Amino acid sequence: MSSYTLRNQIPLAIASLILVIVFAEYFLAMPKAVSDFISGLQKWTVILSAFAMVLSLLSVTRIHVPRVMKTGANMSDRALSAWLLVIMVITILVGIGFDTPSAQYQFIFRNLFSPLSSGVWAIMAFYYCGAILRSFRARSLEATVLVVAGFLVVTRNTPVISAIIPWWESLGTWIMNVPGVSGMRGLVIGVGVGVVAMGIRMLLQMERRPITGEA
Amino acid sequence: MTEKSEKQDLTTRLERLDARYVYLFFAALLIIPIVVPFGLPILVTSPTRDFYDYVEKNVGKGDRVLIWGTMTTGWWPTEYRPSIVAVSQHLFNRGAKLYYISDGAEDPLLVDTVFGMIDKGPAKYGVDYVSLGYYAGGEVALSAFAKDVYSLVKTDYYGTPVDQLPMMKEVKTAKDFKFVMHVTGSPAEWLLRQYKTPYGIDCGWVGSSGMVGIYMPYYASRQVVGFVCGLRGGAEYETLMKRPGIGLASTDAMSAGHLYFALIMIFANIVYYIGRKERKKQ
Amino acid sequence: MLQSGRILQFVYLIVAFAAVVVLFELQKKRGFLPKMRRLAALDAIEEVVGRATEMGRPIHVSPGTPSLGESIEVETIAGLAVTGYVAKLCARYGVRCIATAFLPEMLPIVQEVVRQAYIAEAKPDAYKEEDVRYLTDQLDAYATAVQGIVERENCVGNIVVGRLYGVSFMIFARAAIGGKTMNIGGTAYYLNVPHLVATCDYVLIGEELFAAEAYLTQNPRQLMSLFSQDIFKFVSMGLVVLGTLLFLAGSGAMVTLLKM
Amino acid sequence: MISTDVAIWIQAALILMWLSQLYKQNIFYRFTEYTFIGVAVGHSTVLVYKNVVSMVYTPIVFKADFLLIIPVILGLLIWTRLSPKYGWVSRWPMAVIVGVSAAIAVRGAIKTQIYDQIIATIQLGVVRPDILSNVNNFLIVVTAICTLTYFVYFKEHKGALGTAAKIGRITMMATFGNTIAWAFAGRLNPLIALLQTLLLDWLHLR
Repeated sequence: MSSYTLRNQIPLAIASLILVIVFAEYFLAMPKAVSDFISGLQKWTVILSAFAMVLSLLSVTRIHVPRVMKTGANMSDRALSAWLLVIMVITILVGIGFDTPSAQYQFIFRNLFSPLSSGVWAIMAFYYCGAILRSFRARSLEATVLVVAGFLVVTRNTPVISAIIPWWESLGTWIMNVPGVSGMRGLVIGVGVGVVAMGIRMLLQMERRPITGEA
Repeated sequence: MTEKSEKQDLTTRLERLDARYVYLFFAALLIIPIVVPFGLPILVTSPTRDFYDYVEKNVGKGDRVLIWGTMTTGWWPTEYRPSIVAVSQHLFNRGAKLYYISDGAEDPLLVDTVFGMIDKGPAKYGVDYVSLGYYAGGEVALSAFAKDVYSLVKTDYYGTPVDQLPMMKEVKTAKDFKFVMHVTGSPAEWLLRQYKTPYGIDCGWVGSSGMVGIYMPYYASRQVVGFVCGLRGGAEYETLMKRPGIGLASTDAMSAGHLYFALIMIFANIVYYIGRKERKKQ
Repeated sequence: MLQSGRILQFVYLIVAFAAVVVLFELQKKRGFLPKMRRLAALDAIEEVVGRATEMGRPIHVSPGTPSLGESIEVETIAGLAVTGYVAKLCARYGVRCIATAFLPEMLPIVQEVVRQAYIAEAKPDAYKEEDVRYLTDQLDAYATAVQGIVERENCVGNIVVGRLYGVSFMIFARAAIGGKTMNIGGTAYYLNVPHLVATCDYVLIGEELFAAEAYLTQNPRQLMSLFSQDIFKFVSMGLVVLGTLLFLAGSGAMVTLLKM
Repeated sequence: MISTDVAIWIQAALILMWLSQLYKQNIFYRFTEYTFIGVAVGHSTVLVYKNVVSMVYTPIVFKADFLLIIPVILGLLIWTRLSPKYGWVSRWPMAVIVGVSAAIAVRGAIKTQIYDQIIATIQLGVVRPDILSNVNNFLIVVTAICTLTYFVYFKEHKGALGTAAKIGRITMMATFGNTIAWAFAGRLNPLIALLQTLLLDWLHLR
């Protein structure tokens, strides 16, 4: 077999074939053994992505180890990269050594991961205020609609306002129930059409990029 | 002349206002009601009421309910915790059998905290409720579970093999469940694609606040029985159950934050409007 | 046999497939090729790369954040078209292109896409593997890390097109408030388009994402496939109008048909 | 009284360092950022390890499910990526991942994203006694169609199509305004929780 076949045609054919199989399982009534095999296929991807994790770990070390080693570089950079690697290794060792429900792992998780994970979402509330200050300006008709709709729904969501002025809530609710619904529907149908067309392009091996990297 | 340029300076300065002032006021405004709450009343919305009514009327003793989690810890404390605790409590009260499972990595730990927060009554682990742990694969895992429970689940979260859990003998596929509920902040359609469409099982969502707009169309077309979203949903559910909890404790701060956000919108546009007028004059 | 309840879904798939094949034939035999309208967000990419060339600063690009375990979603595949295009322009103009991959299984794909872009521009040696990075596959940590890269590497452009979730706001927020970086975002997932509207200079909304490949390559086959999307949008509109009229007249025929 | 729990102190310190980014970039903030990423990568690795044990090791060794050896071999092939010469072999397993996940997304889309939405819109075609809901239903049907016209690529947005697309754009903007409002609510709640940790659990201000 030529190297082009091995490198490009076979992987593309595998993807198309899998597409056909999984489609067939959905649309056609099949014997149980076959549909079992196909649900097994779904599990395969989970296993495959586990193997990809090793590559990712290598990527992380490839970025941070040289940074730690680089003499003469910014001291704080070196220390931070070292800390990242250390805490990563500790988490892995504790997680594998003691298992995840253990008190040791829970300590790391509850006290280091959870507060920062909440922190990301919390800090976004601040940045939302900042971004809205910069971008929410009624420059055009469209932008005006955006601002007015946003304002109506935000005030609708304010528990005090709906308690004091009950009818105000109906304005925001109208935005949610009329343009909120119809705009979503138009968007969703459009995306649905796009997704199916994408699937057909993959069947026809026109979307090669995720497999071969080429357009 | 000088007066005019000073005024212009002010508008330009306001237009380019340092965002840090905005942050500072925001923080101050939230801290006050947290320390000194006012205790204002709230309104119950119809999706929450329908969800409650569904559980109250249709879920009875021994009905099997699947609770699939796709949560993130970041959202957990206010987005999911109030509603999932309230809903779980309600389901426990109704005597349903609860199967907790998830594809979000941290979810089993969160489910543990739910068990710690509710009054389980006579319910026993393995007989009336079970935590099946975490399975990567997102929608794929959801669909695999629907097709064949045992192809995905071999042990529960604590490592007990499933054949030692009495309640696991009752389920083989999605058809064995009365009601499926997805606790999620993002992929709304999974449940419909994998449970509602192929098996016709009643579905409901417990979501983050941002999902209300997304869920609305599906609720409007009656594809789901209802949904309970975010802190406010939790507070509403607590009101319906007449059991005040974490949801109702935070509503005042919520009011303050929302008002501030609305004021910023007005402020940004007033400044922009004046600035534009000034520029036009020139 | 076809499963009941899925018959008309199957019909859709077959008709869509046939339509694409017919359009290909039309294009090949008659040279049929309609003109596509402009998409500002995609035009802006060249502007960003140009600015990066002038300033000698890098660009960050990513095909989005498919949900954990959901693996490579179709949207991400569409987003890869933009990633590839950005990498190609960067290779052409000698701009440093920092690409990040969200899921572990995305890393080999993004590496390959960027590498092929450099090869296509005949500069395989300029490709640096350490500039295609895996950061973490926890959504919130990823958004934080991207923001860190954009700020510390002093990126001119921050281009993230593909599946995006609520955290996507964080990917762009600080850059948008600071005003020094040009943000280009795109996602089909309707929930998160607004986050991009609030923070990005240019946004690819919804289905426009699936037009990226055709628009950027102007490949006739891709264009014809996109043309079929137009046709099916009109078909959907027709179904809505017809169905609603029938429903008004008291007949649920269309609903029954679609549920077949 | 201030808390005496070490865990709460660690959390509070991390939160404060994290919030310091609002003022400006600084070393404390970067410390939290690196901690976060380090723990996140470690956590993902642990979960993947657990998955491999429960989905591969246990079934093969204890249940003799030898079919699972195929994905294991495919998985090992992903590692060829590390070799410049044989890197292309990894395309085979990648093709499996891409194929399965795309197929699952596409096959469900026709129903949930196209037909169900069309059906839901059609079912609004009922004349109700109150005029307002009739008007609303009419608006939903019309603006949904207009939103779709915005996505037409191969016909210039002029004339009737232009008007429809314009209405579609406006509808979408109203939709986005709505979602932004909700998204803000979704960010505000975690912030409230965070402040509660700081003010109530740590400082015991109430």
